[in-house]
Amino acid sequence: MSRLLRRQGWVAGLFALLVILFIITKLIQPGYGSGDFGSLARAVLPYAFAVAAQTVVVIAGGIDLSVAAMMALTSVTAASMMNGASEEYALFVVPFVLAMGFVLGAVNGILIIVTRVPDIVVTLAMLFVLQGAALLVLDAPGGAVAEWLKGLISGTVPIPGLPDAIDAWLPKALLVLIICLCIIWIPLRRSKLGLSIYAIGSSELAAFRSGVPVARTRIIAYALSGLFAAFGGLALTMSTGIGAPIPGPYLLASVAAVVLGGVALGGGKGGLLGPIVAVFVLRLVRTDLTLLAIDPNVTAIIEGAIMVAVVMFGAFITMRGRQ
Amino acid sequence: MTANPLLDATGVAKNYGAVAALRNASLSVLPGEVHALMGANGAGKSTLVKILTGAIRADAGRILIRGEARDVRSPAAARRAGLLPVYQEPSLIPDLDVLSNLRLTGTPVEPFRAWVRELGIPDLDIRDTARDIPLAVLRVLDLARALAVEPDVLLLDEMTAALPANLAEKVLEVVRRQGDSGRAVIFISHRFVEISALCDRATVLRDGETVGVVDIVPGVEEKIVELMLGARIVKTHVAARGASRNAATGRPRLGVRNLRVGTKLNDVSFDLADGEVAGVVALEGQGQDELFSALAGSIRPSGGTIEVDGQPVKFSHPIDAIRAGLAYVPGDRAEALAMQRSVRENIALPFSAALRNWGPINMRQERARVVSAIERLQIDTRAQGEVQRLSGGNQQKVTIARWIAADARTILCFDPTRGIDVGTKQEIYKLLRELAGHGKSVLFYTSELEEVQRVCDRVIVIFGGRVVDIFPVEETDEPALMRAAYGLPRGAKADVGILADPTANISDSTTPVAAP
Amino acid sequence: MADRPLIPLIILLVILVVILQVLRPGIVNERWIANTIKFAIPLAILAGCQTMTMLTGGIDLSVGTVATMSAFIMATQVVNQDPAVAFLLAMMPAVLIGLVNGIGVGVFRVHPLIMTLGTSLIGTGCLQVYQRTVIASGAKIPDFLAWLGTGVTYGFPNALLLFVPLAALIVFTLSRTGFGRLLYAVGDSERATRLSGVQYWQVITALYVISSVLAGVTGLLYIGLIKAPSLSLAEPLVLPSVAAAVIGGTSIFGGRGGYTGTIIGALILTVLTTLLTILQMPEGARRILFGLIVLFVTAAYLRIVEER
Amino acid sequence: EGKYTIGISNTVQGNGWREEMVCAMKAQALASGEVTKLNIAHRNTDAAGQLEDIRNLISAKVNAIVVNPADPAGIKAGLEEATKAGIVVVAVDQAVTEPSAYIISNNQEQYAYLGAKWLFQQMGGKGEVFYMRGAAGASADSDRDKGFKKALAEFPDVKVAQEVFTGWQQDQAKQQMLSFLATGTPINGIWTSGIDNVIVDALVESQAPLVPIVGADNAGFVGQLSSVKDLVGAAVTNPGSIGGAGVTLALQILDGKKPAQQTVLVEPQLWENATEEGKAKLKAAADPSLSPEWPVSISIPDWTTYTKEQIVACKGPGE
Ligand SMILES: Nc1ncnc2c1ncn2[C@@H]1O[C@H](COP(=O)(O)OP(=O)(O)OP(=O)(O)O)[C@@H](O)[C@H]1O
Ligand SMILES: Nc1ncnc2c1ncn2[C@@H]1O[C@H](COP(=O)(O)OP(=O)(O)OP(=O)(O)O)[C@@H](O)[C@H]1O
Ligand SMILES: O[C@@H]1[C@@H](O)[C@H](O)OC[C@H]1O
Ligand SMILES: [Mg+2]
Ligand SMILES: [Mg+2]
Repeated sequence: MSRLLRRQGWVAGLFALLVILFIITKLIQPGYGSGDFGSLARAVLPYAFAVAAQTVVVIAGGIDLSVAAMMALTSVTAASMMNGASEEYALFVVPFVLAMGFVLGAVNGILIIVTRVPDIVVTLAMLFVLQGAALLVLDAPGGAVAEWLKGLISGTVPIPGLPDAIDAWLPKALLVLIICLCIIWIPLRRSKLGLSIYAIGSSELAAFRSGVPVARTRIIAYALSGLFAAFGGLALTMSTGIGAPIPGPYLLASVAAVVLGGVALGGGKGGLLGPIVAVFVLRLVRTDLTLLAIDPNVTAIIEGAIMVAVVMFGAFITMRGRQ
Repeated sequence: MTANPLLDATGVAKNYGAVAALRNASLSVLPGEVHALMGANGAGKSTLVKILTGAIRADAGRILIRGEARDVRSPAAARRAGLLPVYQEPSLIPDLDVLSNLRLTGTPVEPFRAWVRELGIPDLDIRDTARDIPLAVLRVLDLARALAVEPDVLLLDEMTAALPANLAEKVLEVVRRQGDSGRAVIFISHRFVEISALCDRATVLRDGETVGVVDIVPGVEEKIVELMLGARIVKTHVAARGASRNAATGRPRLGVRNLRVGTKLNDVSFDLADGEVAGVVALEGQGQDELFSALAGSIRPSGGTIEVDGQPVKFSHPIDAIRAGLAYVPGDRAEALAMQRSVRENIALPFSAALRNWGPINMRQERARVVSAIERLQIDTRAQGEVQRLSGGNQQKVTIARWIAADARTILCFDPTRGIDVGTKQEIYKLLRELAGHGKSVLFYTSELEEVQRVCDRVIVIFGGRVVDIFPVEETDEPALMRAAYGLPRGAKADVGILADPTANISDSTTPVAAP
Repeated sequence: MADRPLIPLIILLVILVVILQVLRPGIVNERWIANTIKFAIPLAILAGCQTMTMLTGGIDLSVGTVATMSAFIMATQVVNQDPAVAFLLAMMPAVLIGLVNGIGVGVFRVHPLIMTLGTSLIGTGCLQVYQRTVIASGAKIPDFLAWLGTGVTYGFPNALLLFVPLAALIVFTLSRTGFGRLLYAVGDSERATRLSGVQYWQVITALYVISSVLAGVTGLLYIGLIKAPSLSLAEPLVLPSVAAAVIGGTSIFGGRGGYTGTIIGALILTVLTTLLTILQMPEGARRILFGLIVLFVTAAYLRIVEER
Repeated sequence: EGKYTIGISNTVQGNGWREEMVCAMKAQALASGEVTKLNIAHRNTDAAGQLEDIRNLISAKVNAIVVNPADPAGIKAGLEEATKAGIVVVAVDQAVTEPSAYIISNNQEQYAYLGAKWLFQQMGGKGEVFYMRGAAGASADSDRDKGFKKALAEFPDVKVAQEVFTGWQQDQAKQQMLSFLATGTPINGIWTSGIDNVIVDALVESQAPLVPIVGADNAGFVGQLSSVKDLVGAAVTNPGSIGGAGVTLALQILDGKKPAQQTVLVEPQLWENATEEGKAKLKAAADPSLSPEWPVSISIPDWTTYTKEQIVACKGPGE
């Protein structure tokens, strides 16, 4: 128990912070209800996938600067493929776009291995390439999305046996998020591959000596990052109904949430839960500031300051750890 | 033991750039045998283990496993071939718990647990994260993990070095039984007690080459020492010390009192006088790295004091040490040099360090100082545009020239002749003596014992993080230094029996030795 | 040594100009040259920031925000303030952001890329909030800045009056001052400099402040050129500034490079942009090309360094 | 003694037109006396960001939301949720596709058609035009594109030399103009989506030939049309004060006075400097006291009630 607390202490603290924020929200806006929580869940969705994408590579000891660009590219690809197409066609588009994210992510990893250029430079270069590709797919926001996909993240699902009062607090967007992340993350976490990802992030040398295929594992970590980013791109298209070629603020947000979520930028440590809770925290801060009618640019300052402070704090901790 | 060898390696070579870690190593291990692999620090033992277990690739050589040529390309392949190593450094993934580490390597959990108990750790929680486990226990876990898969050949690289006596004993027991059950163990250790208690035969490496295979019989230790040291054993003093020996007069230039650094350095005290070269003698990892780093201001001591000219000083950055006149020349030249910069910039680097010197450089003055240092050390400047194009020896000279140019009063030289040719070595010896002649003081660690006699006035022997002896250089010869370095009392001359004496402080349980 | 790639770079520049002249005969005239130089100058100064930070193995992505802030603050403050006061106010955020960057990178050891992205996020937020407060007072471009930014005298852009001394100063700093030496040495091997007594945080903090101040000056020059204060004025110059430094032969890993190459790099990019516009290359393709160039050049330099 | 809270969402910041729009909203809210508080989400963002802003405004339980949409399709779901939550939704300046929302805007298709047609006539019905659009994805931009294309179809000999999105940002537009000039491509006219005075500056500063140019009724451009030598051009009206009208419309609906149609269009006018009559109009409209990026039409008859001082002061209720 004590070990669980020690290990999950950071996440527990974040949860507590989230609860406090919810209480504050309720105080500012006594009418804050299940519908508003649904809005929060939908706002969280693309950020959560972005941060999942970042988390995998950071755990593997890397960083991915192309997350937001990957989301933009997958988003415009999905939106332009579905434009004017039938509802059923989307059944093909979704796996196609996910596979595309996976493959392009793997390209990131392969380039890092083959060129031996540091990950930060490779993914920066890929940021431009993916952005450019997104602009070639759609030079302006547009496209369309199948209705059933939109429906997938709006409203709630009636869960038999659950009273409506509880059910109302389970927005579909949240369920989609949980299902998509769990389907990939839980088996991964339990598999040898998952262990290998932690292992190369923790100590590449020890991992190699333990028989971990380091290069292959690194490529797969980037591929998974691409896959999560593709989920994020799809989530964007599902919530807006269009694809936008200019990347949103997801790169910085993902780094901020990763660090805030207790994943060390050095690799090997942390999980997915912390960063996801961190995303909820950051989004709820924005909601609260809007409820208080504070200039949204102040929110940008606060988000930036949280990020810089947390990254500095994280760097400070790593520095102390190294000494 | 006429069986075919389980493992047979011949002609193994490995180069790291200019450094030849292995030149021509061979090793043949029979079933049921515990085979010692011996050699001085840097002889290539670990490198050979890494090659045999696929952790690095050899440049040349042939490896037969059960008589078949095998190309072991990765640790996983070695494992499949039945070769399991316990490397000199712990190999568990620091951020994973023990159980996950087992899963990662496909190690069966129950046998592992059994071995851990057997090895004297009854209460291991396999949910503990490796990072939180003490080093000694980690070493045991590494071993248990290897044993759990019942390897044909177990390779143990300084397995017992970090263990307290009780755990070491268990390990020796277990290893012995491995041999008895028909498997083979390759056992690396600097402790002769362990070798004679445990091993059947020993292969001795010197400078990357196999120089002998001996059966372990009483009295063989002297022979092994001989093999390990080679021709050097008979060297006598050559040092031409003309300088004044005023170590006893006046305040010492540098005083070290009860210095402690973490667990690596315990209670070290000594003095260094102006005009003196003091040699530090120690096996690898006895705390000398920490001592030099602390004196250089690179790490902060956890206790004790450092005095310069009688004044206590506290260093929080190398600049503090430099201001106090202590200049550090690290053993690894890559650590000291900006490889892509010119010889001149590297030598002049300390000039610009202080804020007030950030402005325009007086090029003429700088040039004069740099040129004079270059001439003094006779640095070959044909490729001076980038230090990385210099030969190793010349690079080493640049690291020293910097402090000659800066006119440092005390130079802390850590193994400055590593990988350097004989001629250059002579120049460096001469230079150090000259410095002493000009009243400078030098603290000099070398991994080549012979140099101590050539250069030093006094010898400071460190073992297990403590100063075990200090004596004038005249009172010693190389075998005596060797013994001293191994923590054996002086005076116990060539009495081989003592090498096997289990009561000697070699296995003192408080001694954390030979960490990587 | 830093200028080794200079000759091939100049050749590349000349080739690009020749292609341009072939595609659009007569385009290369005195006016075109003056305009091209005028545009290359702000880019070249920002690329100077990247050159210096990259020499230490860093990067400064906040230069765009800093330049924009100083430009915007200048244009809005000069309406009610003495130009000298407005100038000081305009340079304040530059110093501040540089200081925060320097401390984050030098003391806390945050990766420069993340650090400078973070501060630029905060800076942009602050600027937007500030913009809200000065909406009523309007903006004005001081005549002097307009003269400097857009003016041409005897065929030479007036901006050269600022740029030539500035560039000379940067080149001199890099090659003939203790600080310049330290930038190279720190980027080459931080450990080595530490052992020589260099305090990393001092060098890095000074560096990022200098970089930020240069960015602030660029902002003032650029507002004189564009004459339209906006919230994202210099943002489009940031990534090209990195590219200009990389193309000019400065290694993103530190320790290698120089400013003269960067200047040619900036000219090359300016001419290349013109060329791509003439070729009607779509924006998307341009970005792809840009990314590939950065990756290719970095990988190539890595090979060259390894070969030694 | 107001009774309503109104939420505002806008996604282009730092553009003079949009700033005037927000000031008009504030001034009108104040002048109406019916508004206790404005909750203004005014920042640079995209459809996804605007969606988040709108949903947060819904959570803030505002009575009405006045929105200048980043992308009609992109925020449809949010507007629908607002209506479902009983919030009055008014889109200003640009159309939205959500049927429950009310729209009050300039007739954007007509705006572009008027200007483009005049421009092509000035060009003598032939030649190359530099087409400087607004923000990609915005409906005002796509509506204007329709109007532009309609005019283009009437002049088969007019060709588009190059098409760029300015994002409705002054500095971007100027940079695009300058880099286009650097290519030496000959052009005969320039159509801008309301980012105009900086384009004239760019031509003058680069000593490039002044070709006919169409912009909006922004104070700076209107002034240039009367003062810059040899400049031929036209300003098409596009009042930023439409924001104030949007607030008025929202208040009317809240007070139970729904308009007959969902969409209210303001018809644009064209003021050119090629004829004496046009010059007189320009002179009458000019207002050098305004910021050059602010449209001179700072009020809309029947829709706004604030004074010039009020809109220039840019203060809303409670400020
Ligand atoms: N990665 C490396 N790069 C450069 N040189 C190396 C490397 N690894 C080992 N060496 C060099 O190769 C030589 C042999 O090293 P090795 O570690 O095999 O010695 P050892 O016999 O195990 O010594 P010890 O008893 O100190 O453990 C040494 O000179 C060492 O400095
Ligand atoms: N890439 C290079 N460019 C220019 N000169 C070089 C280059 N590499 C080596 N040299 C010069 O050639 C000479 C021989 O260098 P080399 O490294 O072969 O010496 P070495 O025999 O290995 O000496 P050491 O034992 O000191 O390492 C040196 O003077 C060196 O400065
Ligand atoms: O004309 C433009 C307006 O209609 C648009 O929506 O915002 C910016 C303006 O310049
Ligand atoms: Mg070893
Ligand atoms: Mg050599």
